[in-house]
Amino acid sequence: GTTHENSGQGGSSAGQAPANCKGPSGHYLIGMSQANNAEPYREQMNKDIQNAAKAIPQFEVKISDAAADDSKQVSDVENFLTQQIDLLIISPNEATPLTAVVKKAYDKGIPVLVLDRKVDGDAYTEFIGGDNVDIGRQAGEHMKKLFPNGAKIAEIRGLAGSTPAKERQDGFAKGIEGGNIDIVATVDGDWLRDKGQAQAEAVIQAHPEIQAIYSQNDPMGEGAYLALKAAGKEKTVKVTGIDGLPIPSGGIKSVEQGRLAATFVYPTGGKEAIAAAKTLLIDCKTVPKTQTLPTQLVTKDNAADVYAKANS
Amino acid sequence: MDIAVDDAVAALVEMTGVRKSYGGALACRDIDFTLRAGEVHALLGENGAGKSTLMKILAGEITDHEGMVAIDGTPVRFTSPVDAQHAGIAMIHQELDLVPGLSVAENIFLGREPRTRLGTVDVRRMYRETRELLAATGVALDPRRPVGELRTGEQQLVTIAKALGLDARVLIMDEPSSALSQAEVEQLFVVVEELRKAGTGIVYISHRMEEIGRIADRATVLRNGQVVAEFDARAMTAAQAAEAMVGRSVQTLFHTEGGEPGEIVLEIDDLVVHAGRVRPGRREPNGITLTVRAGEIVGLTGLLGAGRTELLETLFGAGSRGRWSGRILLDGKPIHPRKPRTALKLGMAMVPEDRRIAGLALEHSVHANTVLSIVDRLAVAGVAVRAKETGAVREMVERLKIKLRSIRDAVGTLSGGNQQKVVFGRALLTEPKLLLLDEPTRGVDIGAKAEIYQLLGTAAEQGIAVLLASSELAELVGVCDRVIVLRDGRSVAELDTRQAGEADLLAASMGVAEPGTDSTIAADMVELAESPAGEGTS
Amino acid sequence: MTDLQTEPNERLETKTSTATSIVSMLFRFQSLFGLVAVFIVAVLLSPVRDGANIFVSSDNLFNVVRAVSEIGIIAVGMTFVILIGGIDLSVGAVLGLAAVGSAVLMVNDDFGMWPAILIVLAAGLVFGLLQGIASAVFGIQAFIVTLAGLQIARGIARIWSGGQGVAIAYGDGPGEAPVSFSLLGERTFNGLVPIPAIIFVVIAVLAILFLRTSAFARHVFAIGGNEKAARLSGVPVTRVKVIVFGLCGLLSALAGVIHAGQLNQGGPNDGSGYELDAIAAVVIGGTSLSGGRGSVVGTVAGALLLGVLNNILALRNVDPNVQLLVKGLVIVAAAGLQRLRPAS
Amino acid sequence: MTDLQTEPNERLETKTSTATSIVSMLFRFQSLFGLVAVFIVAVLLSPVRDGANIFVSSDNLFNVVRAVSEIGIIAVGMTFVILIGGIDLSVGAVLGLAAVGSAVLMVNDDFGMWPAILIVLAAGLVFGLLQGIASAVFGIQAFIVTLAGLQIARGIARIWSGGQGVAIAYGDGPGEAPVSFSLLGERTFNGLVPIPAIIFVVIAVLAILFLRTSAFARHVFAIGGNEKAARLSGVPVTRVKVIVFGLCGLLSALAGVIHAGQLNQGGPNDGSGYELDAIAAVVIGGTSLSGGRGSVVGTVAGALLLGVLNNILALRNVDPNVQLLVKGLVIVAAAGLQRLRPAS
Ligand SMILES: Nc1ncnc2c1ncn2[C@@H]1O[C@H](COP(=O)(O)OP(=O)(O)OP(=O)(O)O)[C@@H](O)[C@H]1O
Ligand SMILES: Nc1ncnc2c1ncn2[C@@H]1O[C@H](COP(=O)(O)OP(=O)(O)OP(=O)(O)O)[C@@H](O)[C@H]1O
Ligand SMILES: [Mg+2]
Ligand SMILES: [Mg+2]
Repeated sequence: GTTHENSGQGGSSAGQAPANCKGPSGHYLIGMSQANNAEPYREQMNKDIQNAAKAIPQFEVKISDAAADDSKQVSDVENFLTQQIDLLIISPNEATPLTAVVKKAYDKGIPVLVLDRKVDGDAYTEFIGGDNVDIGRQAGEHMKKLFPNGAKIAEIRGLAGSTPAKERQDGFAKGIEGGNIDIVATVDGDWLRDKGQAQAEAVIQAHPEIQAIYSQNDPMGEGAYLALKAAGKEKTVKVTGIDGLPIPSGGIKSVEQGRLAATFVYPTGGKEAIAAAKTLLIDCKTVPKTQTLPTQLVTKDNAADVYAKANS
Repeated sequence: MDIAVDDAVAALVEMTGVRKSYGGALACRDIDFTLRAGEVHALLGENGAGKSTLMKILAGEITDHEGMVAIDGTPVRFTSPVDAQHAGIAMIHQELDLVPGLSVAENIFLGREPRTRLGTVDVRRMYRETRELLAATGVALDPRRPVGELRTGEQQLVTIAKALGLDARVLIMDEPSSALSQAEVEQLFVVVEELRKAGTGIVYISHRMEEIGRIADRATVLRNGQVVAEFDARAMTAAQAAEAMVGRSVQTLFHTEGGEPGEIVLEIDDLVVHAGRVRPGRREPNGITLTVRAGEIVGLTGLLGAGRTELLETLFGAGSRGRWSGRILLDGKPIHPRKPRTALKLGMAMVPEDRRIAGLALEHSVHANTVLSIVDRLAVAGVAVRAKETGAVREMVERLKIKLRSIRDAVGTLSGGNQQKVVFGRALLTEPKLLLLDEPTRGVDIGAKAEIYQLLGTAAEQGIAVLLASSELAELVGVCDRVIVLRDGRSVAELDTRQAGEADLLAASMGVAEPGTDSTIAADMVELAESPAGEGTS
Repeated sequence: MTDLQTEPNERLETKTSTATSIVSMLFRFQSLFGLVAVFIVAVLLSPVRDGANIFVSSDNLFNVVRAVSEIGIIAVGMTFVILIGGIDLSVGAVLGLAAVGSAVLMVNDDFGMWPAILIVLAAGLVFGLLQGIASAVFGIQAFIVTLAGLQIARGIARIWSGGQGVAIAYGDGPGEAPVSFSLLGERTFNGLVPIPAIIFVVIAVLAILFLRTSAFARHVFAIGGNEKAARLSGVPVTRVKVIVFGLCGLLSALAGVIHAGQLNQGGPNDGSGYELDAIAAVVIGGTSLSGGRGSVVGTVAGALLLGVLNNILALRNVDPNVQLLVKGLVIVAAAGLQRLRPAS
Repeated sequence: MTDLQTEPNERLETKTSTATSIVSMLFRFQSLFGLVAVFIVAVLLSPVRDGANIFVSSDNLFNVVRAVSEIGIIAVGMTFVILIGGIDLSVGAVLGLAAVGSAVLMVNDDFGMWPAILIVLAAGLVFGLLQGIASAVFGIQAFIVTLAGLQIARGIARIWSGGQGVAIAYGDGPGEAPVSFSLLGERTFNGLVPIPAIIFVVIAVLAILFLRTSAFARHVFAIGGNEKAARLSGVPVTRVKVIVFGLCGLLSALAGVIHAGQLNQGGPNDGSGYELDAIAAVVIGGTSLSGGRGSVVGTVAGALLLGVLNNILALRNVDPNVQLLVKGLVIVAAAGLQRLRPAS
């Protein structure tokens, strides 16, 4: 295609619309490079994007799955470029490794929307996502609220070596500062239900005194709940999770049904991404460089409404 | 019965007080053994007597032995086969140890590849020298052919060439002729003769008495890992040797007259197999006509690669896939077995040619290997009944006089001959009406042979029809009622053993009046020379 | 003279028989060495509270068995596959497929529990049989067939589930699974013994008996020992192989059903990587990857060893990264222990 | 008379020899069949823009080669391991370890580029040698040794990296890596040919020549074909095995360096699952997992096949879940193609 070659920073700096904006008359191929479909949260992100895009006839969205491999995701983007997509949505597996190829796309004049995890530098059009550190912090503060005069708790981490696992841990640590919340055990659940269950079983044996479990995502929290149930402690020990996906197997339902004491919605940004794409390509307007999505505390009281609203 | 030996010639090899035990079982007990330059020293003994073990010690393969080994009077202690090779000792193994994927040349030079200045393998030189070596052994194979597609006999010739390539001063030949038929054996003897003249010391192990008589100077007999006799091989008679080996006089080697033949069990009428894919070196049946009657032992003879094995494989449903023409009738009913299982159901049983490749799971027990064909039959509602099995196995061990410590032992620990008996026993346990035997006595000692022949006799008397492929003419003449001669996969003649002798069989196989003349052996080699080139590795 | 010959012989016989009997004694329990060793270490390292050793508490031990039950069941099937000289990398994916299947059938398609379970098990069986056919009939190496099978099973599972774990709610309304299915997550004998553990033990015992006594098992060993010889001896090699792969698929599917029942959800990515744990369990149990030699007893021991290892590392809450190191080393050591056997 | 005998004989021989010569002709290119087939299909299915076939555009083809370069390099090492009848499951983890290593050494420890690279490659070599010793000297099955090696390498990588991907910034200040290292991510010949692709091709060519001409290679084949025979012929079996595992570790580490250079980061989980892709490439290339038979040419073809497959599926925007299915089927089919060879 000839449209992009000389458009330089076309997709770029706030103030001017992207060069490849063809207005409502155009037809747009949008490439969505997903880091790993195997994660429920990311699968949900894909769904949100597809649903939102359905409402806009000019949009055709193609989704690729990098299966948690940076190299594969680089190739996925390269292949999108080969197809000369009009806009790139990417949810990077890791920040730095994807920076270069994202910049390549951006420099070609293709607007780039980065979801969930920022790439380095500013060679992208807009970042849309939640803040894992902040969510971790709120989870910590909620824990303080649950136990005003302190408690012994266990933490179940996500996959070692993955960024959110680190961020949610650091954030939580900040959050519980001051209130004497004591983390007596930290184990890895690799984001998985069964792993979370087995690990929690061991923790319960080693530390029967724990009063709560902070799980870095809902599935591991569900696993922990099963372990507690088996030990007859599900009533006494509180489990909090993160993600709060508005699906039957998601955290909001778990809270509603009383398995999780609370969860924190980690927004996928799917809807917002399509909205931004519309603004850029159809309305030919600009978008803010960063859109941080607020999280939401989900407890038994508001679970039903949150679920309903999310699926409306 | 020892004979005075002139000590004029210094001993090239001197082994004294050699002991070797396998897990408590002594394979060699204080053996003294000498080999002189320029002599062919035959090593005789029953299966399991310790011949191979003794020689493996000499060849540096077995290192955990007691006793002394001296070369030219100086004691040595080899730590590896290579070690021994440097000392000028080469061994041709009883079990062919070649790499199927590598070419003939690569096998012959394995471990000592000639290098170019660049350090790469000097292929040209390798091929040249290989051709020379093969020529010496009287076989003209294409050096580039993968050994995997050679026939057993050809493979044996390759191992011989490989050993010659080391031009050793001591050459150990552990049953070098077991897979060769007469013509190749003749050529082998020519080679041995040349080496002897050149002053090489040769240890020759064989269970074929007539060979010993022809080429050996001295013969040492082992029994239960001990030296029990030493003969002047030229003066020695087969009977003497046999008695020394077995410890008692061995009666009639061959079961002579079979009972009156009964109904026709097997009838083959102009059988031709058009293999689906051409496999180099295979000689598919290409016009076979023969009959075998109940109670009859019919022999199959032919030169190396005449197609005996392929015929038996085809009958047993183990041959190449492909179209057939002609007919096979079993008890008058046309059959076309496509897998051995059906063949067995039809009442056939087979003793395959290469026990290690096609016969046995060497790591498994004698028990497991022996009953394998009848586990179904002995099982009740799918549950194997150990008692019944053990009974059956024990009976076979008795009948075949298999030398072992326990039927729980891995069959791989038995001596070659005894392994062969296990395969034989498995076939007999299926109570077949037609028995297909491919070199059933390969590597089996005379005592055991006699027993096997007896078994064949009794089997025949019980009305079992036997089809016996053998490279040992004496065996065929002795055991069979009739012998079918195969050439290039065709049945070209049928001889009655009451009139015909070994010479006639050999002549018929080679298709000439005069047996063993150079011209025909040459012709035979030409044929092998023409065998197609295969594809190298990598 | 004859006496002289036989006499030393006699002595030998007796001598050897005692020697071998001792060796074979060792043999009989060798596959347990590793487990015993790790178990003892676990007891020693276990944290102790008010005088009670946490590791050996019945609760904890049952947790261990529960945790390995799925891997264990798969490993039993894997043992047969490895005994015939094959390997099955698809087991984890088949588990995921089965888990999704049971969830979708009961929740979305309102099947009863038993119909759902039967359909899923049948699917696993068929999947295994197909892989068996590809490898036994068409002679494609099992490793590659089942590697492909892995991807195919995952693909189907994801498509079938729509990519998300399918939650299982219990009740008898529409969209709810029969309550009885949730039993798989329960414990009997006043909440002590987990159901999955019981199923695992039953399967294991059956498999052990089957491998010891059946004629089929003899064929399995024979094929692994020397396939050509087995064929010439009338063993229906192809059929046996296909059946064995089918069996492995069936057991993987069973593990998947249990998985769904335990976690109240069927996720398309459940069971990722289980294949390696299962194979490790089999090898640690002394079964040779080249086929023909091994036992289910060993496999069970191997699975328990891995379970105990994970458990004690978690009880001591060892740094997860260090855990990886430890596991690796223990696996090699355990496999090494099996090598002590004289054979080959 | 003699004529009469030889005459029919001749006919037969010639008949077979022509037949076999054709067969062997096919042989020579068989390992490429799969690649050629997939390539043709890709060309046919490729989307076309302004009359130009996207797939065959040089940009795209170089993308394909770049994408497979790491797997390809690993697969070359894997070929040697598999030829001796072994297998190496640790390659992906070693890649990760090497990637982390290069990043940490240059960024945190301010090593120069070459020192860092050499240290990392040495580490990979040693890691491989150790695995070789465990399997060749102590006779533990390679599958289990390298399965453990996988976990150990991952463990070390995570600890070394502090559990996080280590980003590589370029410059000559402290905490910055030499700019020259970033070349690994660049393309030469006016931005057309990716450096990793070049490295891959060079490695492949060297390996092919080495396997064709060296005595060492003969020994490799011999060990895979009949270890006992090799040992009796004086082949230093143990040494060759250990070296081969070392070589595979070395090449995996090299792939890791390239990985870090391409992605400007060393992540402890990088390369997860690469082992299976590499093995698939080797087998698709016609190398037998039972050892003794195969070629590097085939392996390269196998790696490219996988690359082309991924690429065309992406260009056609096939649904990722369906992609899994397709890949599985193609892999089996490709492996099946290799079976056409008469041998065995
Ligand atoms: N690897 C082994 N392990 C245990 N026992 C063995 C082993 N090899 C041989 N034996 C035993 O040592 C004895 C001698 O075996 P050996 O092979 O030397 O006999 P042989 O004279 O060569 O017999 P044959 O004529 O059948 O080849 C036999 O009893 C055999 O069972
Ligand atoms: N290219 C090949 N591929 C597979 N098997 C082969 C090939 N060539 C020969 N064989 C098999 O090798 C075995 C050995 O051939 P063999 O040693 O029996 O020749 P022979 O016995 O001297 O002659 P005959 O064919 O008359 O028995 C036979 O089973 C034969 O079918
Ligand atoms: Mg012998
Ligand atoms: Mg034959």
